[in-house]
Amino acid sequence: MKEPLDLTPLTQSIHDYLLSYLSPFWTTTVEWVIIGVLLIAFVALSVMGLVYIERKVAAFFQLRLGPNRVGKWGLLQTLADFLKLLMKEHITSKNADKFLFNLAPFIIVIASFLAIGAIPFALGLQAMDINIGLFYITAASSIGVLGILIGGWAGNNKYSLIGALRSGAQVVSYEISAVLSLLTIVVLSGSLQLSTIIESQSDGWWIFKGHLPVFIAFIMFLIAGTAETNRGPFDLAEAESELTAGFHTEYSGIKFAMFFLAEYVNLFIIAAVGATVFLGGWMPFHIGNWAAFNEVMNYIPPVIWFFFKVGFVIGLIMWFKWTFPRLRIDQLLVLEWKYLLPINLVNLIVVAFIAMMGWYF
Amino acid sequence: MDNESLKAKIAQWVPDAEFEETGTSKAQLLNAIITPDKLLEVAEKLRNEDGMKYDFMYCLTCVDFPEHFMMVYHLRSSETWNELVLKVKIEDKEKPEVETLCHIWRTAEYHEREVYDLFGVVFKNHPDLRRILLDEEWEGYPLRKDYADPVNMISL
Amino acid sequence: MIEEVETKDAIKTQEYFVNMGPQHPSTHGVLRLMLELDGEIIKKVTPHIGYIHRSIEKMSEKDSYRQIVHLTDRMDYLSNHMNNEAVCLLVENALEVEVSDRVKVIRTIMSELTRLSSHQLWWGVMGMDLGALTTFLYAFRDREMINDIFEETCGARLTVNYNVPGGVMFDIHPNFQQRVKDFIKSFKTKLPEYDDLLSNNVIFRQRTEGVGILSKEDAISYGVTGPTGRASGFSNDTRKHKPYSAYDRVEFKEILMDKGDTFSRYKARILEMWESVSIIEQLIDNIPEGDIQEPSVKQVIKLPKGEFYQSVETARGELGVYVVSDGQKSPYRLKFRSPGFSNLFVLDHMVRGYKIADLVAMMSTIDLVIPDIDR
Amino acid sequence: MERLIFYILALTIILFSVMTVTSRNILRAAIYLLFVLLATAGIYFLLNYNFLAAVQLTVYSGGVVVLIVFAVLLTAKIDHKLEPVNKVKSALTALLAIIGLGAILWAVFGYNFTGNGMAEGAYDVKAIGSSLLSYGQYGYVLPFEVISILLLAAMVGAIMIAKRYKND
Repeated sequence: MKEPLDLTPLTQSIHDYLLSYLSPFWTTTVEWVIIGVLLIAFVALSVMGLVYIERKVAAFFQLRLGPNRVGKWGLLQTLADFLKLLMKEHITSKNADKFLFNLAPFIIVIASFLAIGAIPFALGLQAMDINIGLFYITAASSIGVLGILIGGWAGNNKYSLIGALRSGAQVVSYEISAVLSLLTIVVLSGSLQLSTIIESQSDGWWIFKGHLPVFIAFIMFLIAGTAETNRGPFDLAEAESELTAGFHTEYSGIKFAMFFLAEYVNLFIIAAVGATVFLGGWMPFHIGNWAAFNEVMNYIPPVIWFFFKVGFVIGLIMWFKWTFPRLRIDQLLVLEWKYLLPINLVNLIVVAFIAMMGWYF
Repeated sequence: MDNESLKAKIAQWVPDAEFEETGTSKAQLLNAIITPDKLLEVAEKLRNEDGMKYDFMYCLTCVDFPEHFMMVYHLRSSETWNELVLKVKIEDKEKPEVETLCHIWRTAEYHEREVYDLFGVVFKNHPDLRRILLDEEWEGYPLRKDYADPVNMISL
Repeated sequence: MIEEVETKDAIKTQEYFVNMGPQHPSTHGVLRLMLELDGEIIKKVTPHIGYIHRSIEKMSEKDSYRQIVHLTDRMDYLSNHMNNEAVCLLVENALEVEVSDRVKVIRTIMSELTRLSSHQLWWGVMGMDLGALTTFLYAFRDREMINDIFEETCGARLTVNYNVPGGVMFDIHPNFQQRVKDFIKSFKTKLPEYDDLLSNNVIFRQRTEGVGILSKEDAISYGVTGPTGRASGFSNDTRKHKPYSAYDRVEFKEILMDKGDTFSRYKARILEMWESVSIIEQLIDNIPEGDIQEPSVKQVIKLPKGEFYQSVETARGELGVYVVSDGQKSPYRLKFRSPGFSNLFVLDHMVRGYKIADLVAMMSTIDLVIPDIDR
Repeated sequence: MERLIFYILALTIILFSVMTVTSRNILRAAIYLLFVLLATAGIYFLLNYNFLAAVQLTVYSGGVVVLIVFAVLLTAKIDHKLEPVNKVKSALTALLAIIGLGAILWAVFGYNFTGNGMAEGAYDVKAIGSSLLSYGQYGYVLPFEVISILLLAAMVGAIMIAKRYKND
């Protein structure tokens, strides 16, 4: 049977090559720079891609064509928009708290960059594979809400303030559900390390192996993840029909672009975590003992598998956004505290029982 | 209740009321013209008296005649769809004043503000008598016939 | 700006004011609402209007009756045809002129098409106000067909100016009947789609049901007409009670609801679209022959001395035209009783104690068109 | 390399600690505190205590600071400034802080630290989990449960206080 393409030798050889020329201190430094540049380039490109896809998806749902003028099929539209945002004037209102106002976009972007470092893109292609990877991602992304909170406050605009308060209440509550639904898989695989979680799915993804409880956990994770990224139908923090643009009403130009960037990075992270934990990360799709079929699947490189799954989850989340009306703030909190949280707790106990009895495949 | 008995009833309440019929030959509307001091009493009776129940005021406006202001209240009963036009003749053109009806028909509150804004008729006991369409600083009352705005008005 | 209110349990809570508008996505124009908020809960709403006041009533005192018809397009631009019709009917009634049956039927069909197009736009915007952005384009897809029909027959898509005193401006386009029938056929398949997308959505139901209840008494007292009032059980359909044009020869139901909440107001309009479709279906196949303009109406119209009132049912409610004529070629005083003006001011009464998001939903179900309010 | 990063983190902690207590804008103080906590998490990462570092990030940065900021958003206005502390007070406080620092340094340098023989490196989450819930020797189940009940009591109390004011 063909082994999945392992990228560890590649990274190892780069490391050895650098080490042969430089001292260990400089090797580490150069590696950091390489990883940083690669991640930033990847994020910039993937966000542009995501914005383009989002527009096309929206257009598909709304019987439109979407961007189709700049570049082939409008592919360069997002680049053009990005350049436009880059060149726009930075407007800071007179009564704003300037330090915090300018700090907020950075906090939110840095938080999402911290989290993306631990995402396993393929076998051996992961910036850091720490033993508490999943915990680390949730921890890092929990800082992001601070950016929304202080950004909404510092602009000295009442719409922003309401948006920030809504967002704070929302993200803090839904984080619990997101973490609890992820915990089901931690219980089953017995590890927080992302590479181990993926390894545990080599004979089947958890969503298939774990029966109904894991499927429920996946649904819960999708709902909580959508809410955590402030996307429709949970986009109360922005709610353009109520609060014009919510917490980023006062932002313009590149600072607005950073909020925009962070939103899509967070979307990517949520989808990547969901794909890694529930859908087997870069693991190919296998069916029982169909050897020939499995062999063919193995020929598709892990990176493609990973992005395919991430794309699937992102597609689901976009589907929500473009069909559902928005919830009201009290309904949002009722949904979390009265429905999702109890279901998740019971579900976690059920999964723990299943894991104890070994009733999964 | 037909127009004749309605006329008799109102004449009973307000002996000096004048009556006229307006509209086309197909659709006649009874107009009852009374003085401002009787307005509140008549309005309350029209709203509450059995057999009348003019509970829907569908139009409230004012007309600036050369000698007087005429407040025009179009009333309708939401059950029988009977209609009546109640008019109040305000003789004092310098300081037009009339009682507010906004506690009888809630819709009157905003229509009265509009009349105040455009005609300058002051409604006594109105809870919130401010200009509604124009600026607070606007001078004059544009729908009066003698209103002239030399800067912005294009006269034909 | 911020007012500190001492509450009895000695916790200081701040009530604060938020200006919603005059530039705001969900006020649908230049309406300014001053909200008095306690957190997210609305304590008071003060509407400020007049940002698009064009003194149509004053202008009318200088214009001839034929000119006034054109001004009315610009009031409630979504009920343009019905507004024209109101003035034309008033002039015809005052002159005691009877228009031909053909004109009556054409006017009725056009009015109902206008009502449909207005309700479609409302439906799209309602979804958008609640965060379902897709509805807007679905509604515009269907509205486009009506606009095309208008364009072909009237030469304009929005400000159609199709009615003139004594008839209509042109005869209908030869394609008119076929295109209307095509539209009706396709729209009957699209209306259930509206229900699938929005009316039956769980979130939408949660957001609208039992929210913003307006009782029948309040609806009457506040003079709330149109579907907004009928959702509270206030029977106020001018088409039923004082039929004009061809409404006395068609069968249709007046949609009456009893709950008076946001969802009833929504549902009333959806059902009203079905009624409009049925009215058009009854008339489209038998448009009688006849003059399209009554020859006895002269170019310069002078109304007899007197006072006249004519009301029509627009998409928003009862539009009344009150004219005091002194026998000249222009009215001595003309007053438009616009439905939006009365409907807007019930907002404060309805919304107290609800949240900002509910305010937006209620505002959509009142279906405000700001030029109609300001005139 | 590690030494360099340590110095950067240490400097950040000292700098922002001072800024936290001297800032007159309450929300800025909260944000400076966030930087202190983040740098502390960085030091834990440097020591390979990944679990503790992630806990620091979740509980302090993502939890405590968010709550502080939330409370500030609900109560403070943007132009609200704290009153400046008078000079005698700040001098006294500085003196106390220096004495405290001296005491800690004296204690740290005076104690002869010896290695406990445990292997350096990442600690297993499993080991932390089982010792947290074990009731044998060095088991933490009693403190764990006591703290849980304390937190529950605090939560119920908070809800009761909030409820009572609402009903009045």
